Amino acid sequence: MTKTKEPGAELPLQQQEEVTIRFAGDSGDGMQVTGNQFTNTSAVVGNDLATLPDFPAEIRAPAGTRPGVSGFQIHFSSADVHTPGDAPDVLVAMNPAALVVNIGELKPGGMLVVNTGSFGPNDLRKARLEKNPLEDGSVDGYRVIEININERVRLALADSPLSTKEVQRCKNFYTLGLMYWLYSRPLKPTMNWLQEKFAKRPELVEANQKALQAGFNAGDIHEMFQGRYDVQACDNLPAGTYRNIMGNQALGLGLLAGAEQSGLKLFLGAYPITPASDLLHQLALYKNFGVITFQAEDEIAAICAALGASFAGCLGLTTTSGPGVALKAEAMGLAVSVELPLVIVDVQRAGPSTGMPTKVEQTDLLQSIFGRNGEAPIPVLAASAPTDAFDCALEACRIAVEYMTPVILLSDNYIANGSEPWKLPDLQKLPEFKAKFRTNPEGYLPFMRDDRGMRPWVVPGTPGMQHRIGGLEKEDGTGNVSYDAENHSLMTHRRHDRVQSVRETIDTPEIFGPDKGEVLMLGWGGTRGSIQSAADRCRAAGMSVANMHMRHLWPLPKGLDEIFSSYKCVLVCELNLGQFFRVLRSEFPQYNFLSYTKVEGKPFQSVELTRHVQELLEQ
Amino acid sequence: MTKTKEPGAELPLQQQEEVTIRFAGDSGDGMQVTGNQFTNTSAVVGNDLATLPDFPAEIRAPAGTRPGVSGFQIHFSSADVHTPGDAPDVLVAMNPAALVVNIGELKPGGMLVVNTGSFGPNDLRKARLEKNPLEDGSVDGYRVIEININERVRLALADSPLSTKEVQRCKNFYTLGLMYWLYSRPLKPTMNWLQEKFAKRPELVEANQKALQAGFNAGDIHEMFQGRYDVQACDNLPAGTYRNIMGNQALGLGLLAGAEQSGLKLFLGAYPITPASDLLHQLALYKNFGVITFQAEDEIAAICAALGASFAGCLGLTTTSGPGVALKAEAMGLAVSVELPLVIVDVQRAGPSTGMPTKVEQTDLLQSIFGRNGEAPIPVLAASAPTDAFDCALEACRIAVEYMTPVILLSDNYIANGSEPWKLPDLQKLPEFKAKFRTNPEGYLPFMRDDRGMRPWVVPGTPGMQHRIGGLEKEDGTGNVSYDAENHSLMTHRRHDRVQSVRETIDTPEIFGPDKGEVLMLGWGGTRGSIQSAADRCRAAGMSVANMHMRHLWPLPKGLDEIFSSYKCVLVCELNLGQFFRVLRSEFPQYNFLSYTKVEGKPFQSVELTRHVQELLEQ
Amino acid sequence: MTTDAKLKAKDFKSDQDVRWCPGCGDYAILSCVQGVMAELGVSKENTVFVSGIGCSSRFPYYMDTYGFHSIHGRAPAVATGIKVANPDLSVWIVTGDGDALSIGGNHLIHLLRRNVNIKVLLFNNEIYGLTKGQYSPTSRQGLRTKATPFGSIDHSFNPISLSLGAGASFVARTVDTNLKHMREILLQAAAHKGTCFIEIFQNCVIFNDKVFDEVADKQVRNDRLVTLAPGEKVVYGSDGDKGLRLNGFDLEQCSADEAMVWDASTASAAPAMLFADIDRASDLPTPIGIFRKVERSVFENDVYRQMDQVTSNKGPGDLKSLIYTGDMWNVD
Amino acid sequence: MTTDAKLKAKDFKSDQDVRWCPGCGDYAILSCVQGVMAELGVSKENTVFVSGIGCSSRFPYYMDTYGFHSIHGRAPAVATGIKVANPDLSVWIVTGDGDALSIGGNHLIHLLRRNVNIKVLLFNNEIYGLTKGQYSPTSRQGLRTKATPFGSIDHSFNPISLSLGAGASFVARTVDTNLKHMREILLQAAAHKGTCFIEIFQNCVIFNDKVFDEVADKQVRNDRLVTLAPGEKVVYGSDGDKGLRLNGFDLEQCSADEAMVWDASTASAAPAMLFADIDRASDLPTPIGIFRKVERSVFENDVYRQMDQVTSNKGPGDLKSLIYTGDMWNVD
Ligand SMILES: Cc1ncc(C[n+]2csc(CCOP(=O)(O)OP(=O)(O)O)c2C)c(N)n1
Ligand SMILES: Cc1ncc(C[n+]2csc(CCOP(=O)(O)OP(=O)(O)O)c2C)c(N)n1
Ligand code: SF4
Ligand code: SF4
Ligand SMILES: [Mg+2]
Ligand SMILES: [Mg+2]
Repeated sequence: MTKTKEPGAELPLQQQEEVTIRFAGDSGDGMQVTGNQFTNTSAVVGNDLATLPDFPAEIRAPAGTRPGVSGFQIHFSSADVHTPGDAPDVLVAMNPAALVVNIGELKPGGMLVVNTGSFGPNDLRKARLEKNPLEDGSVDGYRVIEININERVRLALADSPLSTKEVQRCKNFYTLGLMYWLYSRPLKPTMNWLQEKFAKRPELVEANQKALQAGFNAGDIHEMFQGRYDVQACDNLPAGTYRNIMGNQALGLGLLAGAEQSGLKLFLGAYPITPASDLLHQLALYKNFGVITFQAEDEIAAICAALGASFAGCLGLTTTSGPGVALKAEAMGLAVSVELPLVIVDVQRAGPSTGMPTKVEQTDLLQSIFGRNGEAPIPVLAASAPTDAFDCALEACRIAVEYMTPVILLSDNYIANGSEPWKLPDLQKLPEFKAKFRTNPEGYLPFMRDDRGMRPWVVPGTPGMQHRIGGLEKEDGTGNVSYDAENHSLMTHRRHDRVQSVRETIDTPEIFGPDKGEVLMLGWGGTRGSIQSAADRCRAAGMSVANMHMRHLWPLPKGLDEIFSSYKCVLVCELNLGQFFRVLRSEFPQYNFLSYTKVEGKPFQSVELTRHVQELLEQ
Repeated sequence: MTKTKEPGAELPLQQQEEVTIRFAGDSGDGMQVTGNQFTNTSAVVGNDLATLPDFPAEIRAPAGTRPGVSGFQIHFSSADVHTPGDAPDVLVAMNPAALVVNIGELKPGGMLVVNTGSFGPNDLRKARLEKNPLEDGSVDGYRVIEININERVRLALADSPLSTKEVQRCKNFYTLGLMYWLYSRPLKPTMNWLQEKFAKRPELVEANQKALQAGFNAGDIHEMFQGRYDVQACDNLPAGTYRNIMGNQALGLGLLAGAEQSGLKLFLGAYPITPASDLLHQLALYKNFGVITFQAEDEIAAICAALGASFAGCLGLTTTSGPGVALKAEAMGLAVSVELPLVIVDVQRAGPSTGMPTKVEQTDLLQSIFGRNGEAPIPVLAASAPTDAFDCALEACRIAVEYMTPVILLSDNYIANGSEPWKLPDLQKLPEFKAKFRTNPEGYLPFMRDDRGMRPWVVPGTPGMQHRIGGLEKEDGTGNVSYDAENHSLMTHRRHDRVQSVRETIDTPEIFGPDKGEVLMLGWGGTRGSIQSAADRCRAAGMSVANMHMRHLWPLPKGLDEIFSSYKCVLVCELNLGQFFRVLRSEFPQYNFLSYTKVEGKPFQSVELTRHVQELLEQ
Repeated sequence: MTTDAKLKAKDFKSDQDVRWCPGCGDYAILSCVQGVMAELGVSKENTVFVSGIGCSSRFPYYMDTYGFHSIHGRAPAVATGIKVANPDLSVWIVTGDGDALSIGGNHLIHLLRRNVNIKVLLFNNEIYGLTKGQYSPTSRQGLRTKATPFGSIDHSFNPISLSLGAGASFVARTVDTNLKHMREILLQAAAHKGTCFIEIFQNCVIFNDKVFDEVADKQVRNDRLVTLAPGEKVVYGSDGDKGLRLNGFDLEQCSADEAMVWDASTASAAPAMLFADIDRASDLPTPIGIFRKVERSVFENDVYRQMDQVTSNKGPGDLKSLIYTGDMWNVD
Repeated sequence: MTTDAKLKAKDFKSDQDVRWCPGCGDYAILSCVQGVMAELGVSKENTVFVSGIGCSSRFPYYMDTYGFHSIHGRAPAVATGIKVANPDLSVWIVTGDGDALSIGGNHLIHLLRRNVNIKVLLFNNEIYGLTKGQYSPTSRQGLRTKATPFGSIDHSFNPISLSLGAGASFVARTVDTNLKHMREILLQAAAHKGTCFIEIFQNCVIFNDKVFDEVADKQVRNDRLVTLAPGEKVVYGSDGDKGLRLNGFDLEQCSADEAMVWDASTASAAPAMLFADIDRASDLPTPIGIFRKVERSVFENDVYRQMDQVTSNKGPGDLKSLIYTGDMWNVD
């Protein structure tokens, strides 16, 4: 179906290093599919990239309204990409609501592609607009490309057997075709995908493929575009096999890998909650890996079942978001007390309370470290990007199993739903941490300690080693209930020390930029990309700025003292009111920490960080 | 019944400034009653005092065993008393188990009164003793008074109509009589108490009164005691009317007073848990005050019902201990989000998990400040002594109502069950903080703000002001659900600032001792007495030591900067692994905080604190 | 509660945009409830809608009454606090099958046990709508959802049986496709003193479309639904010619004449249980209507009765005499 | 499960001191359970006792099996994790009326709904023992406790009705004063495939002494208790001369000859409900024995069946092919 002569081939082909496009339309317009296809094709042509979907709030709002707007942003580049891009270079707006909700973020002078077919009076009314923004000056200063996509799709599919409504559903592929033309991408991958996706409905394959091609061909309208662009393959990426992956998916795979590396059966106890539910959905598919997924009646039952499964010899796992973590606090304390492995994944969302379930925030850190009764220490780590979620999940499993402890792994919905190219790991080289069940009754006591301070893991079914565990204080060694004063102190310190000893097997974080200087930008979790970009820019602008990103948030890794002492100030950037800043200040009162925060349910933009650092240095 | 010539009146009467007695026996021996009577009588004669019961673990252990031992310590004095005393001067041991469990803490050279009637082979076996501790050297170094109380009671009540078993139940009053003689206390108050207590069973009144008198008379055995003691009335106490009160009781009265001062109906939603259950029991008695107590199905329902009641215009209250606080975390976030008054009382116990329910610890502080998802700030304060619990409860109610916020009040089971003389408050002078319900619909918006940043409280039933509240993020002003970025930031900061603004109406804590110097001992909660005593001792020994005790733990009061800068170091003493120390360090990194901690399920002894300060100063 | 008796259904509409999916069964229920409120002549300010979290739980936002959109599963507890604090309020709970029966199951059964005078509307769509389609405790065994890609293996709750087991004093069921019946049930519930539990079959067009169609679709419902109306014969069928009657401990079809007369107030809940146990897959029609309606003392009434009693025994509380009591002494 | 078939009751005693109050009904249950374990010939290492918090929940410490004394109310969840993780284990829950029906009510009903093969022993003493005597959800209305100094106003749960409403496949009741009967019930429960719910009337000598005496005391129990035994007539009385039979939807006393034959496996749980609803205060005898026993698919069996099915369809999982999939590209 591909023509031999590319339409518009005579137009100048401009090289660009990097481009950020945002597709925006109604929830029913298929923007997520469009974005994902563009992503995929860009990955296949070898760009580095990062993506960020922006879903509407949970319930489907009426079509055409502002709350119903769905967006997908992709940043692709021939160089390293750290974030899905701050402000888009191109905004595709399928209707007035999509336009008004997003226009504010389009780069000055950026390109705005609008589907004028959806700018009728009715459409404007649904978007609560009194005037047509295309006519009232709202889009001044942008390169506006108006195109009646509704109409063009209708014409392109005039002889299709599909109903009018179904025909209009092909709009997104028309739009995608247009963008493929503009950025010189091949149609093949998407053509194939359509073939597979609608294998059972050939008429849909044909219609969408036609629409895609029609959009591509439409690029040839000289008046519309002044030129085409090309973004070359990225040659910075380390050698390897790649695929594009979303954070939640990578996290799920990492948990599965963690189970394999520990030799344990994975038992997930979960209760659905945005944005963590996808982990349950994904792991539920892995039945042939022996993974058990148990959708419990609530978050408390979920963690308790997982802990029961750990007692019985599984790798217990529970996945949730902030409100669920709050509910699990009591049971986490039990896990601390009985010293069993357990992985708790918190895909953070904006709070407090129900908050904004689809928005990003890093506000569960202090809850994770401190939110339990009694002294109940738990190691806490955070993934920093979609692909890092794989490594962190594996690391969380390692710590849980090697240290007989619950572990909290923080993600957030920016990581969860974002995607980036993943250099697929060499499975031979994954860390090994086979769990050891003790079966020798000789000299066994349930709370005896090995030289690292760990108690032996004996699973029910092991002959001659019956024992009882529970949440009351236990006598050192025997594990019998004990109210003895010195024993309680001993056990409290043992629990504390065991968690602190995780420091022995974690790395000091890497420093990017000068190893001493004015400012060290420090972050954790999903802000890595923005901070990295900002720091790169600062350095490019000649500022004395280094940056580092922390995976292990509790206990803190070794070597920080030396690092912190090398900079005039440490700027802790986080999406909360300064939670890690607080932790660092209390651990290292001698250094000059500064806090930069944002609580808007959105990620940092690297420009705002850059600006802040600049101002800091100018003071 | 009282003889005209006091037995032993010819023995030398020694004046003592202060004495600490510990009564210890089996749970069935009535040691709590004995202790309470001694306390009462001492209060009536005008001593200052402090008491500490030491209950066995929750389930009744078999009679005579070590876990079945019940103790009651009273420290009474003619001078100020800050604690129930470190080591007792006198130990009364009703059986071998009581002896072995407690002897270690008796002061060297202290007096040991033992009931030899319960030192038979069977008794020794129950206490898991192979030898009789009275004979194997265990009691060397103490002044041992052996007396067969079983036998003496039997003889004294030979003509009683009571059964042998019932007769033996009078042992504790015999013992009490003995101690009354030794410390020259009047029998009258206890005689009266017996009269009232057993009004319906005159034979019990008679038997117990006889036993009491017999014990008193028995003091007259010269060989047994070398003299009698007297502890004069304390003339340091400020003028006023006093009664002795336990911490939980004072706290309950404070809550009731808080409801009265706010003009609100008190609604307690509670689920029983040691050591907070007594608050439910107590408030359940106040039905004629319009107090509603609702025993919910669990802690979550308890707080949710209380919050619902607040919405409907009550003062919502929930009382619990650490594991319950963990369960309530999610609902606390909701309370933060909807901005309604709510008082959450946490009578702390030792953790983690179920821990040691009857033992003391201060390990819920960080959970209280930080243990919720999202940025969910809540003011936190802590009572420092049984009588202070009254004032703190009132203060918690004030903050809740004046700032439209949940408030956490920390107590602990040392405060809860301890007692001390209470200078009864002048009810005219209690702070007033009448709640104001808005009823004017004019210009009303559910999340509009007054000049202090508070939203109006409009209760259902108010005409024309219907509105909806909930845990999703709300638009400033209207309170409509909003996912807007800037609005979320605004609201997050508003919530934070509102809680911080509590600082405007709280006092800078008082400093005892020099207003600058080497060491500032700093504590919070139930450790006040021990720290005060220790600081007094240090000062008496010429050390440059001041002390201060903090009631408001979040937000922190103003003026601390000036204070902290006046000492070389601030020694934060707490019964955890350094929780408040962590908070202070992160708030004031510029000062030199040191941490002194203990996690033995027991209060500090002032000697250990003194010793630590001394060592610190010697370094 | 009749201060503004002339209110219309639309007066109960709040100014908020209703944000359910087009075609969602929730719309019908909302408008029925608004109509019933007007019909009952209740005042807006004395009415409170309380909910947990879920699509259905957005309901309070759409009512121009007082409302509390609380947290997942906890509406019964919040509502209990409200009602006990102020018994003059008319308190309604709107909840979903996940909210009420999964995370909130315990609060629900305790509410039913206590018999607080609160009306519970459970929108049962046999799915978690808001979180985009996981199975719920009422989903049919075998249902394929995102969380159960190979079919769910859980047995489901029967909300009617469960509430009977919890001792509920009023138990009913209605469907979003029959607003006339729904209105009837809501009116009866409003009149009942005590907790009313009303299961509403509600269609989720997105994640569990047509799940009740086999019995509730307008085409078949006359033959596949049977209405339990206290004091009336248990008859059904397009021509009203069929009935149900007891045979030992079994139910069997019979002619309308032979049909049993429904008694929702028997001492034991067993008869209601027998009807509750008729599964949608059974040949017998699925019962809607009033399964149970018995008089029991109402929780908040007892709270205040006891309070009055104690007060009349002890006299109104006086803080001063509570504080100034026991062994006191003076220091001058 | 018969590896060490010659174990005696005492082999199931752990080395821990039993710490209940002298005279507590828990002792009798403990020794009965130990006897039954021996009789069943189960191995100690394949048996797990799980509990929440309460006096009764200390039980696992006293059994020389594996044990998990978890947190208040959560034993059903913990036990479900254990059983699903390893179905070869014989898993028993010991819980109290507060633990199981107050804070843990939801987990209990979901366990019963799912039909995990776990045996639940609910020690019902109608009081919170461990926390020193507050009323529980099974306490009789009017009970004066520390938390209800003027009498409780809550209606109580009937644990049997509640579990029937939750769809339990095995529901029974026994008493701590009749160890012969308890043994019988425990043996039957052990043989049943699915969740077994067993309510045990248990006397708390300290906080609720003799509360079951009106029916369970040895003096009266022959006339005040009636045993439901599947397939047998419902007869009672010291001379076994009295019986119960159905009259419409009511139960009535009759002669032993006329007594109905008990069927615990009817399609509907209504008959069991009818018996469950006999209150202790009623003239009719209080039923003990097996209220319900039906076959339903067992949760963990289905878990593994589905796992096997998927595995045989898709082949055993291979991490590498899961990771190396979709649109991949190479960078050299
Ligand atoms: C503590 C907590 N856990 C989980 C969630 C996520 N969540 C929100 S609604 C819901 C289930 C909704 O199902 P249902 O009650 O049936 O309502 P529906 O949407 O079907 O009307 C879940 C799991 C949450 N908001 N809070
Ligand atoms: C989260 C939590 N809430 C409350 C408690 C206090 N608590 C312990 S056991 C118990 C009730 C015990 O009653 P029941 O289950 O009937 O057991 P019994 O002691 O009567 O055998 C309560 C309220 C607790 N340990 N944990
Ligand atoms: S998801 Fe289902 S229940 Fe929720 S609004 Fe849409 S149709 Fe209704
Ligand atoms: S308090 Fe009651 S239930 Fe608990 S051990 Fe004592 S008698 Fe048994
Ligand atoms: Mg639902
Ligand atoms: Mg009980």
